Amino acid sequence: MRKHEYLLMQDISKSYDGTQALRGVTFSADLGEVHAIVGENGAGKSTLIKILSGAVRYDAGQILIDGKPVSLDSPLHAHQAGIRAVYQEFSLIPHLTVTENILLGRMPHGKLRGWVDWTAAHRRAQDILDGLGFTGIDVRTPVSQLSVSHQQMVEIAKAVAERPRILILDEPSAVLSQEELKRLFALVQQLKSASTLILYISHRLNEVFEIADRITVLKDGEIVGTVRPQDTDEGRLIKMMVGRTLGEFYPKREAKVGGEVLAVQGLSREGAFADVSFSLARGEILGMFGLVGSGRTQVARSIYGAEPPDAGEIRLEGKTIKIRSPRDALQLGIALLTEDRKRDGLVLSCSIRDNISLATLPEVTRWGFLNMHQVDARVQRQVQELTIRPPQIQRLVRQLSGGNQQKVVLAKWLLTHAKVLILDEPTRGVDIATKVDIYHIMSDLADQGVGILLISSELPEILGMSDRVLVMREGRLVGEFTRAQASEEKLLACAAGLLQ
Amino acid sequence: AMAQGKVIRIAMVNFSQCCPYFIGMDKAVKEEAAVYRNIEVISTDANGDAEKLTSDVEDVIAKGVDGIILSGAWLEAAPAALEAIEKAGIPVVLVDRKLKGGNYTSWVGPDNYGIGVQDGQYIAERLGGKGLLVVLRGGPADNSIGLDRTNGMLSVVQKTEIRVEMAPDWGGWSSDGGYKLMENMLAKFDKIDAVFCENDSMCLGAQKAIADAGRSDEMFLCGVDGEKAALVAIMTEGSNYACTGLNNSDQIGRAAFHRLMAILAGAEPPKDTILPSPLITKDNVIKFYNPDSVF
Amino acid sequence: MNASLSVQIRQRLFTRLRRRWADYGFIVAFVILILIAASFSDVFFTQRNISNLFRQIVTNGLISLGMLTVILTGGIDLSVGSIVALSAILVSGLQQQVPVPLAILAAVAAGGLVGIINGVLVAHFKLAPFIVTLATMGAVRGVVYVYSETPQTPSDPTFRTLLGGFVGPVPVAAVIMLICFPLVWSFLNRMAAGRAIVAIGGNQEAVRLAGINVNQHIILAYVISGLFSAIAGVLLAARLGIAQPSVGSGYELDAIAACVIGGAVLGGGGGGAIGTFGGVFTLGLIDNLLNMFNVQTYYQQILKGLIILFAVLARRKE
Amino acid sequence: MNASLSVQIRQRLFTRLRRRWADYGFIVAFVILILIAASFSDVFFTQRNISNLFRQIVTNGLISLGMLTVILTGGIDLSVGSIVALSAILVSGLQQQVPVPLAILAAVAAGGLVGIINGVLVAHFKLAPFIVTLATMGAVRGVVYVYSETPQTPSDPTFRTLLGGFVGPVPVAAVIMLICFPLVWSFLNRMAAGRAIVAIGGNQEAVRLAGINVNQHIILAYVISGLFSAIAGVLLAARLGIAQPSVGSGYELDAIAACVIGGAVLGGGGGGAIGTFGGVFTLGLIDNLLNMFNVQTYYQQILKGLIILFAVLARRKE
Ligand SMILES: Nc1ncnc2c1ncn2[C@@H]1O[C@H](COP(=O)(O)OP(=O)(O)OP(=O)(O)O)[C@@H](O)[C@H]1O
Ligand SMILES: Nc1ncnc2c1ncn2[C@@H]1O[C@H](COP(=O)(O)OP(=O)(O)OP(=O)(O)O)[C@@H](O)[C@H]1O
Ligand SMILES: [Mg+2]
Ligand SMILES: [Mg+2]
Repeated sequence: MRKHEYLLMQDISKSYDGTQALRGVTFSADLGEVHAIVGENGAGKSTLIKILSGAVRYDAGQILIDGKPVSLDSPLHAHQAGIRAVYQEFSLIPHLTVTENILLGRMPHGKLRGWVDWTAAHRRAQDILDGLGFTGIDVRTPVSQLSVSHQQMVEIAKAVAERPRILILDEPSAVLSQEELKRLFALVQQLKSASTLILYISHRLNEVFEIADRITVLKDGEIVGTVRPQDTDEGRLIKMMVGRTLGEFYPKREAKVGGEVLAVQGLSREGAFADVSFSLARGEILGMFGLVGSGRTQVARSIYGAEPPDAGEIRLEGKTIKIRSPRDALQLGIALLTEDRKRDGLVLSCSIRDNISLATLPEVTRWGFLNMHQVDARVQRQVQELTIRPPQIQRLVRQLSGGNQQKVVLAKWLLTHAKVLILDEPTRGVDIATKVDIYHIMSDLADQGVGILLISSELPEILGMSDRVLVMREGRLVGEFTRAQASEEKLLACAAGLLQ
Repeated sequence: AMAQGKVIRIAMVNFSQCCPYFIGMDKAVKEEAAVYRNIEVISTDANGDAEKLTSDVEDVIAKGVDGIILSGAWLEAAPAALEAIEKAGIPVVLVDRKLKGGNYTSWVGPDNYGIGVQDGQYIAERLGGKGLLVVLRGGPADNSIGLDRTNGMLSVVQKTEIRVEMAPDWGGWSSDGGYKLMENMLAKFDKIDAVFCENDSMCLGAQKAIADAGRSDEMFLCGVDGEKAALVAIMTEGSNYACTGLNNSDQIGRAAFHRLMAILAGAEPPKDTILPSPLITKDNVIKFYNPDSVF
Repeated sequence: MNASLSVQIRQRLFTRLRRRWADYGFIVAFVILILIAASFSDVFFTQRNISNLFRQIVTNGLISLGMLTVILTGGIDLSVGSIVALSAILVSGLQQQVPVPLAILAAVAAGGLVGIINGVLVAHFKLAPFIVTLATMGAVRGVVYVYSETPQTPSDPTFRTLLGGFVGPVPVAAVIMLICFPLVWSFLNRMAAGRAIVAIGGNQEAVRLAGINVNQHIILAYVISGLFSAIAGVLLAARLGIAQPSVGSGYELDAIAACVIGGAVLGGGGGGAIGTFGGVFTLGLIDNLLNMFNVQTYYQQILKGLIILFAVLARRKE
Repeated sequence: MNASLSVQIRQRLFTRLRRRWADYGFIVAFVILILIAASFSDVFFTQRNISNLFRQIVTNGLISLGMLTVILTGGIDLSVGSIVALSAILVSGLQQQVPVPLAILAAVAAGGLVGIINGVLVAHFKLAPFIVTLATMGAVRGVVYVYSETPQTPSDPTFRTLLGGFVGPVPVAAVIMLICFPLVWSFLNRMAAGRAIVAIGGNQEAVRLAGINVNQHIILAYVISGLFSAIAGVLLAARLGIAQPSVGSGYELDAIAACVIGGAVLGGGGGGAIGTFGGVFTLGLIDNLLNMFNVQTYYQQILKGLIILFAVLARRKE
């Protein structure tokens, strides 16, 4: 054993525009280990790893690699030090191909330096994806045309391609489904045995317990402690993160399922899904499970009028309705929380207040003028209920941590008081404590008679929350399970097409 | 006599300083003023914007000038500016452009219509009353300087059998504009006998276009202004640049300065003074050529 | 505990100050300009000159308000200068046939109409705003010339004295403009439609999914721009006492510059009425000062460029 | 299995066709224009007119190439027109003192220098490209007038005959421009620096995180723009045989229009050399046709606006 660990970050402090994100954090990790970093939203996890990867500069402290102080003041220096990161927010260039995104900055050149050898580049990119077992991605398509999970795989491929010494994964699993997650874990194990240091950030504690060798807990920009998974359990870890124990994870509730509120009959859209029929009752939480690209998001978008379906019928409370735009849907009482918060959910350049109030402006408007007191009161309530931090409603959403951004989107849709609430991956990137809060809110809404369609790739969430589960595969509904029937194995098998 | 130590401030308010013609005028005023130790000239440039011109007039009045020389270039009228000057009770000498709608103290400038007539006569005579004449205009449509010149020329030419073809687009008073218009006209017509341009800059461009098409011997050109480069072109042996009408901005500028000084001294000036604009051809060009002039 | 609280408060104050500085920091650049002006020129602070200054910024002020609204949606409006000419020539020409109020109405409506055309082409046909408004800029200018090749003089004397005149020492046009700024501010900050416009520039898709009719709001923005440009044209005709068909060319650049100096982000995602006023005022001040100091024309252009750079450097964020 | 494969292939072909159509669909709009031209005008297809057409698009073609590069980074360059004037007047003025090649070098270098200034202000000082280049547009124009108020005539006759002349029926300047397009195409598509520039406009932060020096590449883009504008200025001086200090004003709008008609997205994220060539050619063709058909100026402006709209409608993505 060496005397020192490979990576040592000493007394690191960082403040953004008045927010103290990190306060004298000292953190160390060694090669050949998977070191998880956990903590609440806004705890400073992303900030810590961004400092390590040269993406942001720190105010004070020192970083030592292999015992030697290094200056990581640009991404290039970090790359040269063998550090690569998959960031929480996508860092892809939408209109460029998969190949270029993977090989950005190190495209292979031919005989002449500076000239790109495209044939070699595409081959390289394909090889990298194949080597990682990420299939089904055409390297020549622009990444803007990929689904989020495929985009995430491109991100991972980009980071891993160079065989880094330190690989940082900031919530890589948030947009992956089971299948790809397994592939990712296999990859992590493989890198670990090749003595790579992997820093793994996640809000899914089961994952953390599965792959981490050590777990460091951050809270309010400070280290609470580092533990080994075998020395602790979920409850104790949560206590370290949150400062208290959490009550019931998934609220126990007596589903008071009422009459049908939404029904979909033979819904189809060319190239996305076909012949989807199901019904949702008042007070019911209907889970929808499926593998990546199985078409759940597309179904939700069609119901909501974001991309109207080609065929099929939608009934709301027994009446056949025609939805041509999201506006129609909202007016009828259907709301959709979109899956990709940055692309479809948030106006990053606007404040928390603007974002939360955006979908419900007409409710607080008289003669075209907004009642600012009312707006502020409503927004404040949501901010408190969902513990959005920092709780300053004037703050630009761009400056929030990922999880808090997700809460802002959720808050916006909760304000609509819809009869039918479609939640597409609602807890993506949200910390454990808030997740529990959200589950309780969902449960309360259901109790009030709201019909909830919950789309999620997180099996425990689907199983814990749903009264009934639908499974989609390749654009079709392939299974339906009651709460009692559903189990992790069955759902997975069904989604993979192994069960009829 | 003026009191000892008194400084006379005058303003040279320009609508535009785009082109040598107007730059030359501005320079001439400044040069004349520089002879006197106690005369200060404030010069402004409105960049071709009528509103900025009015603002500039307001600004120099606020600065307390004793008199204004106003070069309106292709501006048709500036009632607000003239009214402001009138209200301030100071004299204004208009140069080159006689602005409509509003009172001015005195005007010094050329007779654009007359210059056109002169060119027209030359063209009609040299063509013997027939042939194809191409006309290049500067534009835009509300620019009556160009209109006057063309109409003056047409008043003569239309009495003959000469066929007139106007280029459909404006040349923007510049060589590159003239070049492009001529290029298109050359493509359209196989035989052109003469070219008239509303100013020399456009004609200089057109001359290049004709030369590039290898058709220099086919036609001759007539411009207006007496720009230095045009005089050189006329002087050049075997050149097809035939004539231009002198519109000497230097002379106009100097005359305007002295007119304003006379007014400030209490002289009662004639309302309008037309400066002579002789026709320049290769026979008399040497008289007008001054290698040191700006324009 | 107490110490940390006071630190926190101090920190927060500091943050706020810093943010304000970024937002309005150019005010300093600006106060410096004014101080220089006041100390070197005895004319600058005369009532006459201040009144001039305000009159001179009316046109750009009004156009910039419309431009700001369009820029906030992520667009741009190059047709403003042509709309100024259209409305100026219409209001002058029409008052020979109809009563002045009607002529004004027609002129302003014409501006709104061009706005609708711009808006529909941008919103419904998803064409690039730059190209759409470049095309209408040319087309409208053509229409202006077709309507009248020669300058039009407003025939009604009250038109000029009323709109081109003064209330005490204050120009009427400046009063109108000064009223419009808080109006646009409230529209953008306190009205649902205004908030939607601001959000559209940040993320059009998110706004659409929030159940807001994006196209309608984009059209609205262009109509606002058309209306303000048309009002500017009417006031310009009243001020100058003449409307040339060639007036207003190049005004788009001034307006865009005012917005951007005031913090607007081309492509959407930033900007406001207060900042834009600062931008308009800065540009007007620069012109006024350069005249006051009798800077040589060519050097004026160079200096103006440098001052603009200085002004934006001073308000640079970060 | 087999059937599905063929379906897949067919689908991919179709997608690709559709994409091509969106990218180059305006070629159709364009062929229609040419057909109209050919059938109604007997002059259009004369060698002389075609040669004219190519000569007329040289200036805009070269400037647009630089503009495209800047637009791809998400910027804009308004100073191109002033750079044209600067280089035209320098190359004409300097050749009275130094040999022609040196004069050309100096003129082109001056363009590059302005590009460096623009680039540094945009990249390092994080100022809005619109404001930076608006400021340099004014400042450089001022410098041009300070250098020479009067038009400069290139004194060396070979300068004109060489660069302003013809190779057979083909203008030398057109040849130079036609060479530049594939050059820029390869730069943008085949060279690492070009790809970085394209990427920067899509997501600057991502490029930075990939360890690429973003600032350097932004500066490079502005330098390229400066150089191409300067080359355009040199060729213009050679073609006209005279360089006026006022030349080039308004050229920026033509260049931006050409890029956007050719599919470039202001703010970055789309555009290429082939499309830009289409844009340049379309604009040149419109001008040429309107003149060939002897359309009156005002109607020309209106028609030109409409045709531009038609051209972009034809190439609209969806
Ligand atoms: N660009 C920024 N400007 C201002 N504040 C910021 C910025 N980025 C992050 N912050 C603040 O810094 C703190 C730490 O944020 P960070 O992104 O590191 O949290 P995190 O632990 O990754 O949270 P999450 O789990 O939600 O991703 C938060 O309070 C956040 O609001
Ligand atoms: N913008 C797009 N352009 C092209 N194809 C798309 C686009 N969005 C989705 N798709 C494709 O449509 C199919 C359905 O994707 P969808 O996102 O609905 O799946 P999902 O079940 O929600 O899975 P995920 O877990 O990825 O959200 C996938 O094959 C995906 O690649
Ligand atoms: Mg984070
Ligand atoms: Mg999905």
